[in-house]
Amino acid sequence: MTELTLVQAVNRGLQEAMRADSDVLVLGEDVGVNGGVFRATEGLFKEFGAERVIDTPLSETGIVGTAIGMALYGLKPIAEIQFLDFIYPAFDQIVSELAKFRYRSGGQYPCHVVIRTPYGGGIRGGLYHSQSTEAYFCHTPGLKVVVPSTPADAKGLLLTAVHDEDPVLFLEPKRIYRSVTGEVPEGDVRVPFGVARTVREGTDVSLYAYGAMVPPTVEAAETLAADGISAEVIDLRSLVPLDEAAVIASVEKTGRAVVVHEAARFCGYGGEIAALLAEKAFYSLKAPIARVTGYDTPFPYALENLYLPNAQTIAHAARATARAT
Amino acid sequence: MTELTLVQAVNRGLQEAMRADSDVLVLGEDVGVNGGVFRATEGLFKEFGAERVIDTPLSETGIVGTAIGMALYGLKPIAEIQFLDFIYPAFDQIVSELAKFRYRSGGQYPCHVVIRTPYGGGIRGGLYHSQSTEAYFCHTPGLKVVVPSTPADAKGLLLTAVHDEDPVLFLEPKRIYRSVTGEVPEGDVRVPFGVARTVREGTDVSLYAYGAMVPPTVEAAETLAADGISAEVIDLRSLVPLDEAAVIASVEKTGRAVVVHEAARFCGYGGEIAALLAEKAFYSLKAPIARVTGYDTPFPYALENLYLPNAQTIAHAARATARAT
Amino acid sequence: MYRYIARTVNEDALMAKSTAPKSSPTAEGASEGSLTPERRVAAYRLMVLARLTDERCLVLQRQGRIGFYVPLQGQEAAQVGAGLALEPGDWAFPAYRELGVALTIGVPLGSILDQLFANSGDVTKGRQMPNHFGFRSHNFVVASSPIGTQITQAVGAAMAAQRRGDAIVSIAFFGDGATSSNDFHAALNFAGVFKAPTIFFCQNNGWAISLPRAKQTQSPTLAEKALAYGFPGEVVDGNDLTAVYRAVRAARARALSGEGPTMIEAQVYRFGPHSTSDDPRRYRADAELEAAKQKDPVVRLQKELMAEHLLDETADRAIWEAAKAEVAAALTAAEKTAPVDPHSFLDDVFASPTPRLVDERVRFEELLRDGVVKP
Amino acid sequence: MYRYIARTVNEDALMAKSTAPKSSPTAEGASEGSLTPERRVAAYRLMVLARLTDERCLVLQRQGRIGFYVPLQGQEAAQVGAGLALEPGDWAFPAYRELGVALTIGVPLGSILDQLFANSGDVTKGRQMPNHFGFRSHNFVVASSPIGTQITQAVGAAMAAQRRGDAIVSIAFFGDGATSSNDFHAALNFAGVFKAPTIFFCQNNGWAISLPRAKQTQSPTLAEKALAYGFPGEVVDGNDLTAVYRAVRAARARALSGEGPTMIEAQVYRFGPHSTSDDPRRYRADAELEAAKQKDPVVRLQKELMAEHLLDETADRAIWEAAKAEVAAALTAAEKTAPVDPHSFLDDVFASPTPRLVDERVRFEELLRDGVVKP
Ligand SMILES: Cc1ncc(C[n+]2csc(CCOP(=O)(O)OP(=O)(O)O)c2C)c(N)n1
Ligand SMILES: Cc1ncc(C[n+]2csc(CCOP(=O)(O)OP(=O)(O)O)c2C)c(N)n1
Ligand SMILES: [Mg+2]
Ligand SMILES: [Mg+2]
Repeated sequence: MTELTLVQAVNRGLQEAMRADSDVLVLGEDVGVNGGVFRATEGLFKEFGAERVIDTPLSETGIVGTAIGMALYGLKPIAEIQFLDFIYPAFDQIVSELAKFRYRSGGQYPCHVVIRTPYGGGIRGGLYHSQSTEAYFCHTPGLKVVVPSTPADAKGLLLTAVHDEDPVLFLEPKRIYRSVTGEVPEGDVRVPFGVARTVREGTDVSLYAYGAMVPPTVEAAETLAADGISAEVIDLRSLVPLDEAAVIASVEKTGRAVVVHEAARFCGYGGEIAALLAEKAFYSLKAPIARVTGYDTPFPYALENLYLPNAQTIAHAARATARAT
Repeated sequence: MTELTLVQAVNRGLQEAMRADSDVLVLGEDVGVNGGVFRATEGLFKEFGAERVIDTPLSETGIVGTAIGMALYGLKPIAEIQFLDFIYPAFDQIVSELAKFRYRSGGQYPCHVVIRTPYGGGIRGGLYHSQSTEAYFCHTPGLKVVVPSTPADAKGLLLTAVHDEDPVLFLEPKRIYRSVTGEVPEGDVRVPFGVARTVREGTDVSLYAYGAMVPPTVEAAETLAADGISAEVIDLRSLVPLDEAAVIASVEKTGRAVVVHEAARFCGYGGEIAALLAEKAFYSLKAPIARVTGYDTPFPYALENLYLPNAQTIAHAARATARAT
Repeated sequence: MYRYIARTVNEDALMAKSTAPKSSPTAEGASEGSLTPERRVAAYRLMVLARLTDERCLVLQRQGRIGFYVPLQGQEAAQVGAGLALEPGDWAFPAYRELGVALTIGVPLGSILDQLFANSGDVTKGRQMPNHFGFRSHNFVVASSPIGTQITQAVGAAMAAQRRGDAIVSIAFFGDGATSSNDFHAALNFAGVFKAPTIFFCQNNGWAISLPRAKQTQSPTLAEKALAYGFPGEVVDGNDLTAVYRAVRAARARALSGEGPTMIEAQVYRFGPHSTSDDPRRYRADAELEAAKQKDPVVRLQKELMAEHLLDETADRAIWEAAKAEVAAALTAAEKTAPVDPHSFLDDVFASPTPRLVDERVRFEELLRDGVVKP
Repeated sequence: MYRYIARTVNEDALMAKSTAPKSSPTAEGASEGSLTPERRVAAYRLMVLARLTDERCLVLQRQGRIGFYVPLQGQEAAQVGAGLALEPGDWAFPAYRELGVALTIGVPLGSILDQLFANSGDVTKGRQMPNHFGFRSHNFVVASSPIGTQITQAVGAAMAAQRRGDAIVSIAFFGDGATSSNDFHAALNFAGVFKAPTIFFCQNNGWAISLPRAKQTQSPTLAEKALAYGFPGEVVDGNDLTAVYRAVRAARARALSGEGPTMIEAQVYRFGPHSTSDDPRRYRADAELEAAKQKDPVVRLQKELMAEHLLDETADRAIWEAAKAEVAAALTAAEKTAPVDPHSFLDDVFASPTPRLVDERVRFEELLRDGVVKP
């Protein structure tokens, strides 16, 4: 066990995976000599060389397209997209190719690429260094999507991603890259996909969150506790595959649900959680399902603190949900 | 009034708009001499010439990127993307640029581009000529998204799109391009955005659909009527802005809801409708909200008839919903 | 430092450093560049087989026996020539028109027809439209519809081979229209930077559906686009089997020697419609087609072989008859093959199904059982 | 038809058809190519102002007074030279580093600082990160972060101007790294095909963050990539104000005459970090920077003007002092300007708010009123 920041845990996960298997390589913009703009690939170039830590030209199409070719050939490429906001030049390769290779080849061509990318707001990054568009990818059959909120999960989910046989989008909450620290096990300790993490148990209302929204959601739960409201906090962390059983079980206990995410609300991931509950936990529900999310606007720069959910807005909605009759 | 097919109505809409305003132009692949692969632009090249009906190179990036530049300059470009499945090379221009220009320029640069594109299955088009990924665009603040299901709406919504001040994604249900005919008013008769169409009134269950799913949903309602179940069918048609009032009002009456779409279920548009109802019509709901959708797989070729919702599967789900206690 | 570049209109400059002789059917000698008489006759057989398969498939589609078809007529020499130049272990990244390449590298005709019929013999399990072939057995990577995407993937595979130390190349097949795609740019740029052992094989058949070559780009040739990425491009007469073969062999040797990629523009002509959904009379002149047909690659090779006494009329007739019989037999077999399993559309989304997919299968089974959906 | 293209290593061939003389500071005459002494001194003033603004902003960022900053030092001559060559009515599509262009075409320094401070004077309403300027008043289209997107848009605007019959050009500003982007390819291809009156102005500052020019692409120059799209590209010394001006004027004349686009590669060097988030010591040698600083474009013009007696030390000192005062005054004003209205982030999504956005505003007002969120 070592105390690490979240971004350090990502770095250790990469190092671990690359040491264990020479087929694992990293490619992307500024990942080599520079160690990544957030330093997630720090030290890897030195240890593994330019053949396995590949600085690419400025083309996300090229990064993901060549990563797919490498994966088809049998390597295990980990592509870094510098910001989720810049993934769109690769969107065609991701949704049309990566997600569909196994299926459309009748299982002949698995295509195991891990795409790592920092996402989310709160770093004064404005429209193009802050977005959370996980719903696009979650709506794309054939992709797995995971989001750690702790250093241990960052490393553990990343190792699972690298060893998975399917394409994985690994979203890193850059806002808490350095602000969250925690114990991280040494070695190849993996966190399975498809299993949510109950951060805090509670009986009155279920709060679902992931990534950088987990800390303020926990903070909100603490505030609520002071008001006598017992909130359960579920860190979804594996968005696809989703731990539906855990999502449903919590509401079966509490009868009330609040879904939290940074992304715009309309057609966001929270809609799926709400729809799932409205279908499969309907008879347990005692109150309207609330969503605390970004607004349905592009991501603003100067006023991002007003745009983003925080402990206060989450607690506010959760209180209303817990008390609704 | 003239009896037209849906694709003819699109064609008339384009012609009408181009005759009325010389700033309106059309660009895309095979739209000129060839009249479009579905013939939606038939005759326009002859009438308006190569300057206003522009055959472009094979680059959706180029099509949408140049259309944005034209719109910024003051023209009213209508870009055709040959199939929605091929829009992804333009995805960066659409989500990063088109959707955000007005906002990020502080209102200085409205960016009014209409993107027309055929979408949906049922034509034996396989993975890449069948998809329904409207949810990606609906989750992108700054874009409007509309889907006609009748010839009159095709022309009327298209004319509204061309005269709107915001970017509009105009999705054409290619499966019913020719199979659905109807009366279409002559001239500049517009159908407003943000207003759902009640296709059939009912009291027992609300069926929400759009595009090519409207005809089987209506057929399902007819089957249900024979069983003594009165189904209301709402054609959402304007996905963004959504007629939330109409969506909610229907469930306030029926207490039961079924959402139908071709797209994969997970994080699909149906999730938003369900979430909206679970939040704002919660106390009216008498049964779990059902979704009848495509499966969470890529779109198959040989077995598309098993993949797609049809009148039977819709009726089946609606019956269960109407009878749930 | 002020300099002005004007190569664009200077065709001579293009050829200044030509490293290969003008093609001539008799120029043989260098073993890399030569095809033995036997292989040329074998190539002719393949071209005839491709031609006859194509003719038959167009009819099958009109009869509604297959759902769609993309013809390759006019491109037989380019495809067979390129296919012959590959070695086992090389990876091909085709588009949808490469039936002739598949045949050449040894994919059985029956497997091809199974894909066109999307039956239970189809190794891609009926998941894709006809012509989107994929045969892992032959390193013939499954084609997709979005134009250009395979080009970048081919570069990635080549980089992987390079890293593994495998002495193979990847070859990306694409059309003239695809040179306008994002992936063309990304792929050639990456290949140049990483010296990937990739061959960019562009079949310029004159058209991207209804858009003629001249309206796709202003560069005089497509091949010279390679220069923008720091490696050579070459124009080759795609109706000339030997010229195509030789160009691909040279590119292959270059790639394996570590010098990097090459782009080859094989100039051909699409005799048929873009696909069975297309009507070329709307946009192209009959005269253009007629002129192109004068250079029919199958006829050309037939004449060459006859002139060289490698073929006579009897042998030729036998080749056509044998091919016809092969197509007929394969067709009968494909039509007899059972349809694809109705449950199979739920497989292969992931290596193993997620709980959500397990649920969906249960739901689907119930619908089947209750007769709500019918296979 | 078998030809082999090998221009790539042939620098001479590149220059074969050079239509312009090698640059020389004294080569004047052709009115299009000449800058009057007065304009050169004015240009120097702008370059000094840009330099001082830049230095000040780097400090402001370190002090936490602005959130982020993208420096332009080393690129002043390229930006001012290009800006001077434009005419009112021309449309500029900048990236994030084009502060110097904005100043040159007349954007007040105060407006620029308001954007950097994202205050209520910012015409983009505090919606974007610093340096993502947009001034409709000056046809300076609002910059975005995704690399390359503005290049295609510039082509569209030029096509629109062409269609309207407006005698203007569009100019796209982008870096060396952006030549690898999808939009570069699409934009140049469309511009070539449609003969769009666009100038592709690439400031090759040697780096795309940490990736040196040599690793971005294998083509010897970036300018020659234009040839792949059928129009000329030109390399120009970006430290030479006159050379840049002349190249842009020539490209502008060519565009207006209907001959189509031109690409210009202005070779400069990025003196500073990529942005205030970057630490170039991690990836680049001090020596390289020092060598580049020997060619400092501001010093170069200063020396030229002095040698030509268009400037003496007193006048020079006055220019620097005046610029310093201007920056200080503008800064004071910007810092005094009120912050952006807290409700404003909900505006301008659409021309008028949808019901959903009206609802969200109501919800937001309630949160504000109840003290749940605090501006
Ligand atoms: C990204 C994308 N855009 C549009 C299409 C529709 N489309 C299919 S084939 C084709 C033309 C391709 O032309 P070319 O590359 O020359 O290949 P050819 O068909 O001539 O072999 C087009 C536009 C597509 N498949 N993918
Ligand atoms: C599509 C995209 N990918 C990645 C980035 C991150 N990024 C910002 S600037 C930059 C380098 C740009 O280099 P260049 O085009 O040479 O411009 P310069 O910064 O040198 O002026 C990168 C990779 C981005 N903004 N957009
Ligand atoms: Mg073609
Ligand atoms: Mg640069």
